[in-house]
Amino acid sequence: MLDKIIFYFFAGLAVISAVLTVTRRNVVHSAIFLITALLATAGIFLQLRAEFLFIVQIILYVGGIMVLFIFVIMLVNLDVAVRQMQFARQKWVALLISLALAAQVGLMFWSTGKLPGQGLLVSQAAPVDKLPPNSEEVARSLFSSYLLPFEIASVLLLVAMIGAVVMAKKRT
Amino acid sequence: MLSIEHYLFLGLALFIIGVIGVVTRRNVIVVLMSIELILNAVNINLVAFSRLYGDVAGQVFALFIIADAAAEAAVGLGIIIAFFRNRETVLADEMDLLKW
Amino acid sequence: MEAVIQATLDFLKAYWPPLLCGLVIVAVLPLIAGYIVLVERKLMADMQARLGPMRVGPHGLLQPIADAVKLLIKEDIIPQDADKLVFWLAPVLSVGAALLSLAGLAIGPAFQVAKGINIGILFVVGVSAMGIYGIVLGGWASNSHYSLMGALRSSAQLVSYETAAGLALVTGLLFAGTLNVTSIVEAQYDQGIWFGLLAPVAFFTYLVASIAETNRAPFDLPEAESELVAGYMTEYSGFRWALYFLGEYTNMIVVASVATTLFLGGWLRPFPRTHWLNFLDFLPALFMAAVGAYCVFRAPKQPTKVQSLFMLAVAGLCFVAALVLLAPVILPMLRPSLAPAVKPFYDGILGSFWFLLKVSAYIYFFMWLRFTIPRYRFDQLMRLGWHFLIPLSIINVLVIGIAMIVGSYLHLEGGWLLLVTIPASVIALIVALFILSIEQKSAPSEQGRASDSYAG
Amino acid sequence: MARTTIAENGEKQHTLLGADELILNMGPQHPSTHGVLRVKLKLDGERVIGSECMIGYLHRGVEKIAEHRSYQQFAPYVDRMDYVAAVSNGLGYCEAIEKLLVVEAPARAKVIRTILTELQRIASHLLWLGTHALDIGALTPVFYCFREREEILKIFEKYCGARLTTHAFRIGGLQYEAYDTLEKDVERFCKAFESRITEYEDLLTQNRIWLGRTKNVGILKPAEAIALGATGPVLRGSGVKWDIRKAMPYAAYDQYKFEIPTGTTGDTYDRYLVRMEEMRQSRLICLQAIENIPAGPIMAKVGKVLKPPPGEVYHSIEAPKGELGYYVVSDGTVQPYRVRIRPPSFVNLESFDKMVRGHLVADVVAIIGTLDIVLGEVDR
Repeated sequence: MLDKIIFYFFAGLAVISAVLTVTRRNVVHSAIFLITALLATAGIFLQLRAEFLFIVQIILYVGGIMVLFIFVIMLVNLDVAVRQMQFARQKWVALLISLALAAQVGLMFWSTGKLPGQGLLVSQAAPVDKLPPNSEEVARSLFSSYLLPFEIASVLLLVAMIGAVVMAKKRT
Repeated sequence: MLSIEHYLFLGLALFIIGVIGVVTRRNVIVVLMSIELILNAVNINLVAFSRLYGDVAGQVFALFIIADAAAEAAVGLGIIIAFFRNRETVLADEMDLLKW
Repeated sequence: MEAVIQATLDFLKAYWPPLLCGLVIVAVLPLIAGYIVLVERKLMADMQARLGPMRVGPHGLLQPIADAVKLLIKEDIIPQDADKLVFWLAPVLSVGAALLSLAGLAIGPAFQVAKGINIGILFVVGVSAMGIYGIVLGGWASNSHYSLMGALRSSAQLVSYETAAGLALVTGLLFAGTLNVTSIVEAQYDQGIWFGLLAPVAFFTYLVASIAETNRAPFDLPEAESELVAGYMTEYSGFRWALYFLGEYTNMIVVASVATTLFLGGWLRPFPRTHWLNFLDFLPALFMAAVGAYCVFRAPKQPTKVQSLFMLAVAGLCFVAALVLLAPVILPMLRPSLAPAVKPFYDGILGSFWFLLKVSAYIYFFMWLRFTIPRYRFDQLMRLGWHFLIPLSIINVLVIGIAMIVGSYLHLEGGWLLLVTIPASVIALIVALFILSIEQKSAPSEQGRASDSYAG
Repeated sequence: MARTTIAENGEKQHTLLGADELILNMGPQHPSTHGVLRVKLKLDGERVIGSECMIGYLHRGVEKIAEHRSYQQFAPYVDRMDYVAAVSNGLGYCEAIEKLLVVEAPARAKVIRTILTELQRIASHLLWLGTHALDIGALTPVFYCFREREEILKIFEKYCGARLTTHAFRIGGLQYEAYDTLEKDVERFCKAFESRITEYEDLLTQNRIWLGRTKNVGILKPAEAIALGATGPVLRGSGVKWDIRKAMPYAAYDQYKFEIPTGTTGDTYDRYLVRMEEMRQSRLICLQAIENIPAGPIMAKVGKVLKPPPGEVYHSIEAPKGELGYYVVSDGTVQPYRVRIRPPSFVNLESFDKMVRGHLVADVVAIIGTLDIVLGEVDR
């Protein structure tokens, strides 16, 4: 029961603030609601006992990426932007895409168990305590099975860093 | 843990909201933020499956996605700043030239 | 509905001690922060050949309460063009993040709100880093140029110095091999030496970076009063301002506690495993007794009778504290059979004494620096961070890692590890200074350098 | 910050500010503009690309007041210009009127004037040092400086009863005889001051942060300094050896030996060193002066009502902040026809824009501090 309360609380928070992120006119408000959504997701991670991911979400997403966003929003002028038209006239496209997505996932749920080899493959869930909330487990996996992706990710970050510096640098 | 469908529906909701944001908003910064939402929705699914199967791989992939999001945000915001310096706008539909 | 109530009750039943702890912390912390401010003012006055607050209570001892009352009853001003929601939210975020991060800290082996939290120190660092939103959003919402510049400065500064601080923490964690706060301290007990001694460069880096992270002088640029009036707090007054203030001092406590836990041996006394130093256990009691004796000595010299009585009361409290501190040391000596029963008290009481002593020393160092040296300029601050501290901490992580591998080959343990880590630290320092000197040589000119100070 | 507005017809209009430009209004109520100076800074990020000093918030029309007061009545008004160096202001005014009257103060009066003026110079420089250090972020020197300044103010109080706006001198000499222990007080102060000044230098001179904040900040080349009319430590910091005490000696300065310190690069640090050395030299002058205070009258023969012959005179002295000049025109009546004052702070402030361009906001504060302006004097 407690699990359920926590899940619905965080899920509701995430969805509501996600909606507000997309609909607010003021970009800073959008960013604040996005931060709330990310924090709520972190809560979901914690509820899923992914402690390490929870703190990575907070440190990296909330403490790093979103600070960058807010920093840029402040550098870029706002009081003009608020008065401008905020939404492109693509309502129908958006509706279409989202309906298509929803239909796709709905089909997946619907077909589960009805057609062999289709839908959600729910194999036997692992026992509750199989995955202890353990950052060491993640680290071990990261540095053994996923060493190559890890290295690639670090190269990607390096490239992104250099790219960002080059992009944002003033041409003097 | 709750049944996996709970998490999948949450992920779907966030994903769709993110897509709507990407498609409808004019402000590039908000578009980037919507992309973050989409990535986040994917993370929820990954972590939920990781918990379901008791396999840490899902969490590892979520980590990679976060790293990816960081890279994307850095480059994207760099472009926005460079663009803003030249054109003084952050609206997507005014970015209609390949070169200026 | 019934189920919800049941769940809530279960939750409360399972988690009442941490909840209570949290409540106590939230209730007591403003008072503690107020008294830290008083101590700071007194110390500053002492170093500046004056007296400091003397009017409210004996030696100004009630000054924090008077200040708090003043701030609470002040008019609440919101600038006209401010973003109301964000303006309201920002100080709450600032103080909330600071308070929340306290939950992960362990003052003694028994005193930790979020007990056994697996990500321990990362939780503290990560959550306290969220305090930056309070500063940035507050600066933005005030709709004032000074506030905005303060906010921009602080976000650039925090992001830069967090890197150095994080790498310094990584160096410390290499020795500990765990993120759990309690285990980190236990690892130091097993090694018999503080990690701060094993990795002095990392400790130094963290020290400098933590000053910058808490916006203290000489890195207090976000609120540099002679340049930006009050930086991000310019438009804040009264209670909201007090919240910022509380957040700032709580952050000081947090960084001091992290440094104490990771580098200064947490709640362990100096040289915890050297038995001939066991007499150090008497030190807390002696210290409190000495303070009490001093108060008794000063009491007759007070100008009014009330003040003398007050001093005597303080002395009495000190003596009681001394007795409490003495009991867990003396009892096992008198009756060895009592030793196991007394052990938790011993750890708890003496442990928290040492922990708080170390935290106070750390904070005292912050204050001392503030009174002594001028303020950095923004570009100099960035250069110090990016050209010296970050390379230094990266190299330090590398060489300390190598040193540990070498140490494990040579089967070095405890204090003997110093044989490999000290040369490693020296190497790191030399290399970093070398990089810095190259940097300075290639720097075109003072003025050209400073141009893109936010870009750091 | 760019400011782009959308006009009615949908076209975008760029206002004067380009991208990244920002106007920052510093003052008139700002912790470090030393009073009511208002500086309008044009910023690019944190870099200053233009500045404009707006003065006049403390304007009291001192020069106009002079035309409606008798010569003696006006003397207290000059104390209110540079209110941290009132004695120097008074000295300049008294000597100017004496020149106009063609009288000379007695030798004893001149020596006592010199002692008090040099003490005032130390006091003024101490105030400058304290506030300058405070602007740059050092909290402690200001209290040490005020401790010593207090000693000087006590000497003033004992001498004439006032501490700040002293009105210590009269036209023609002195109103008050030196009190009994004046020499002893000054000697005691000077003896103690030697070690105190070392204390300040210990805190600042070799401090890396202080060096970083002051070196190469606000450079004023000698030619520029002369062209802008800068005087006093600002000029000497640029390496120009010009001191009216040596060039056109007044009071009793021709009797004493002292050095004129000069800087080399003309940056804030040089001006700091110059002022520190000036305090030492002032101390030496005081010590020399108290050794031999000639006996005799303290007041020259001037009438109760001063009626200078028609004519005009310009007299300037080396005030702590630079050349303080009085141009007095007499039409033969009891009131001056015109008094024009050349305040050093006002003229030194001219070089502000030149010094501040290309620096950061934090340097603006350091540069205002190093100019050592007093707004009472700038605005008069």
